[in-house]
Amino acid sequence: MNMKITRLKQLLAATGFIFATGLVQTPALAQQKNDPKFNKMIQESFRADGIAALNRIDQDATQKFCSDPKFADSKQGQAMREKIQKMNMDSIKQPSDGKYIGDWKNGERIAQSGRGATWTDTAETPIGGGCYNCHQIDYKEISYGNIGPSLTGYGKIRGYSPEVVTYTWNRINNSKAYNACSNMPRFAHFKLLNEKQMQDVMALLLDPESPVNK
Amino acid sequence: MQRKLTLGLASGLVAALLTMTSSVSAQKSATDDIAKYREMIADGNPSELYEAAGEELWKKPAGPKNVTLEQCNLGLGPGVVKGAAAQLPRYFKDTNKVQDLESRLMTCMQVLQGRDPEEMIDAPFQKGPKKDMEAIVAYVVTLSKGDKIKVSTAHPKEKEMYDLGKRAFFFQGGPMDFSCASCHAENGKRIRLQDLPNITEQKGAALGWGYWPAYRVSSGQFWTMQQRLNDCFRQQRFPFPIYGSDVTIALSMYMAKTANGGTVETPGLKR
Amino acid sequence: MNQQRRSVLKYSAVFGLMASAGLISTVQAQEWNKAAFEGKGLDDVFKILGAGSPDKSAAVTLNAPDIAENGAVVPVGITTAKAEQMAILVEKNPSALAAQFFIPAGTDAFVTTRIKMGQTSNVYGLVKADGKWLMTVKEVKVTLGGCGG
Amino acid sequence: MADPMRVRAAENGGIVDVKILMKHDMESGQRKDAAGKTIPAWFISTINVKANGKDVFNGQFGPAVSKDPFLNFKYKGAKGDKIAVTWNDNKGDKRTDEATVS
Repeated sequence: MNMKITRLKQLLAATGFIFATGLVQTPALAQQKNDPKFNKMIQESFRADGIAALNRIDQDATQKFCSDPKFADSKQGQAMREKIQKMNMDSIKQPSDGKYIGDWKNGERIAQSGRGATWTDTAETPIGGGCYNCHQIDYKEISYGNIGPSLTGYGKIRGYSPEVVTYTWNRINNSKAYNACSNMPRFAHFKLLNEKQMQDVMALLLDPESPVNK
Repeated sequence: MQRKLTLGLASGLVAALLTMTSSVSAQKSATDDIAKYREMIADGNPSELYEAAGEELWKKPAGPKNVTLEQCNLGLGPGVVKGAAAQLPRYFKDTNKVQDLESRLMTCMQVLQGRDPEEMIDAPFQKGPKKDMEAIVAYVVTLSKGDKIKVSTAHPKEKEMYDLGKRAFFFQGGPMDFSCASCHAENGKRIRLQDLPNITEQKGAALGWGYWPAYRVSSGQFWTMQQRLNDCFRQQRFPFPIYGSDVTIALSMYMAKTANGGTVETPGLKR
Repeated sequence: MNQQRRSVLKYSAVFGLMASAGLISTVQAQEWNKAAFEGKGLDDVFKILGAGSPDKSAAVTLNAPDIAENGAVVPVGITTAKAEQMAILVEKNPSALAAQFFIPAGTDAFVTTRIKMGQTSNVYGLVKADGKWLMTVKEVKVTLGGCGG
Repeated sequence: MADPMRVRAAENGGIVDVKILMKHDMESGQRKDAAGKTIPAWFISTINVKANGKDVFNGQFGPAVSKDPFLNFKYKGAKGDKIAVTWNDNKGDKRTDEATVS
């Protein structure tokens, strides 16, 4: 088992994936100090507009921690990192109807849309998943970003086991449960997507009939 | 179970890496084609239309005092426009502030012409007084085209602004947890097909800072740096950054200083 | 079919006949061709322009990108050896005809402009030379860009 | 009043390369305003270019030509030719600008 894990680490390093930031050794570091001047600047530089209220710049613990990437990625930051991941993990709810897989066609529409939640939107504007902004998904869509990993062939490659399904559900709900400072938004935590929409995005990745798995 | 799950995912990852190679070539040709597209539209930048209008506005008496902007001091002395934008933001003694191009122009409009800066701050982009500001900016930045970006942090206020900007660059907030760094702190990243410059490094900062203000083909509008930053914050799902506010100047200072040595290519032509 | 549409067709037929007979003068070149610009499909516009069903020709080059980063600005040009008229059509736009050009003697058979495309579509370059209409076609992909917001 | 154009014309080997940028919104007629009402089409419909008083180019645009239209063509001419570009839009607005071939 141990040997396997060592090999896995080598493989991940070789393919350029920096997986566990805790492996990187850094000199002694402390979290950046509260700076009244900075706080004042942030407070005075913004105004509320439409649905974009001023409380959007009030940081929660995760945001505060991740705004100091040097510390967040350091050995010294590890304990805090784990605490934040646990906090986010604990906030995840499994689907109320026990259903994980919805309609992949609708999931594709959600994945395509990067709209919603800006001051030019209203509370009624449907919020998109914005998935293609960062991920390759259906290989037929050539306009995709690469901030996140490719998800082409997601289910076909990983299989459709309950473990994969639960992991995927959790990751869409709250990516910070696995990586405290993941670039991926916390879709359930901030109610960006509702349960049904997340089931539909799940289907895009994990329905064997989805073009992602063809 | 936790361990089994990790291993399952890991083998999935390996398989994903193997299948990725085939799609990489398709992606490469798509980005090559986009480069060709950009080349095709490079000739004939509609920014020129704004620049011409801006030059007229610069030389036209306006405001309650009915005076032109020709004596405006953009940092190189009253009336010197050529090369001035390449050295902004900078500290100005008369206002005792670090100012970017637009906040400095507001000072000139207030002092020379007697115009109320609040009217400019409150106006929507592309309309009313902002429309004039945008044309004037197009004129001023064109006169630094080809110059080297040369921003100083020698004055303590400049250094302070730079530090504040750097911190603001990594400041996460909003319902999507985004900061500037979410998209602009790594090399080789894209949103959809758009390359994202890594602004934490000189090369990337020069690619970003050096090409804005720009004519934006998607909106058919000339965008100043203030509008560019405003739209970044909009897409970050932040509240509305006040025009000319310190956070916008601090971020500009961080970008410009990081970009030092790069070339001013403004006005650019952007997607 | 209502009265108005019928008269448009009648007018178009006459206009087309005149066009094919080479009777278009500068005066007509400066009279905006409403019927052609309001024609919906490709065939409609071909008919109104008097082009019938033009032959595909390698002599006509359409300079357009394979992928447009933004549908709001798609650079499109036509180059050929000889032309009296040229036109740019986009199959999937609400109205196919984007622009039409009249080339007097002494002016090169070359033009470049920029057009809007609502979606990925075939783009047609149409050329009338020595009274005969020729065409070329190329697909231009329009991609979704930015954060989509 | 309509904003001025940018006209560039340069001669090389007896051929004059003319590049024109026009300032115009080219409203497509397909867009809706905030209230959901269709914004009516408003676009340059005809463009005429003369060199020393003689037609060298005529064009017609539909609303599918991009905002701030760009046009490039070439004619047989010489340095010093006087170029006059005139556009008309579908609301009756018009604009003429001139340039000298360099």
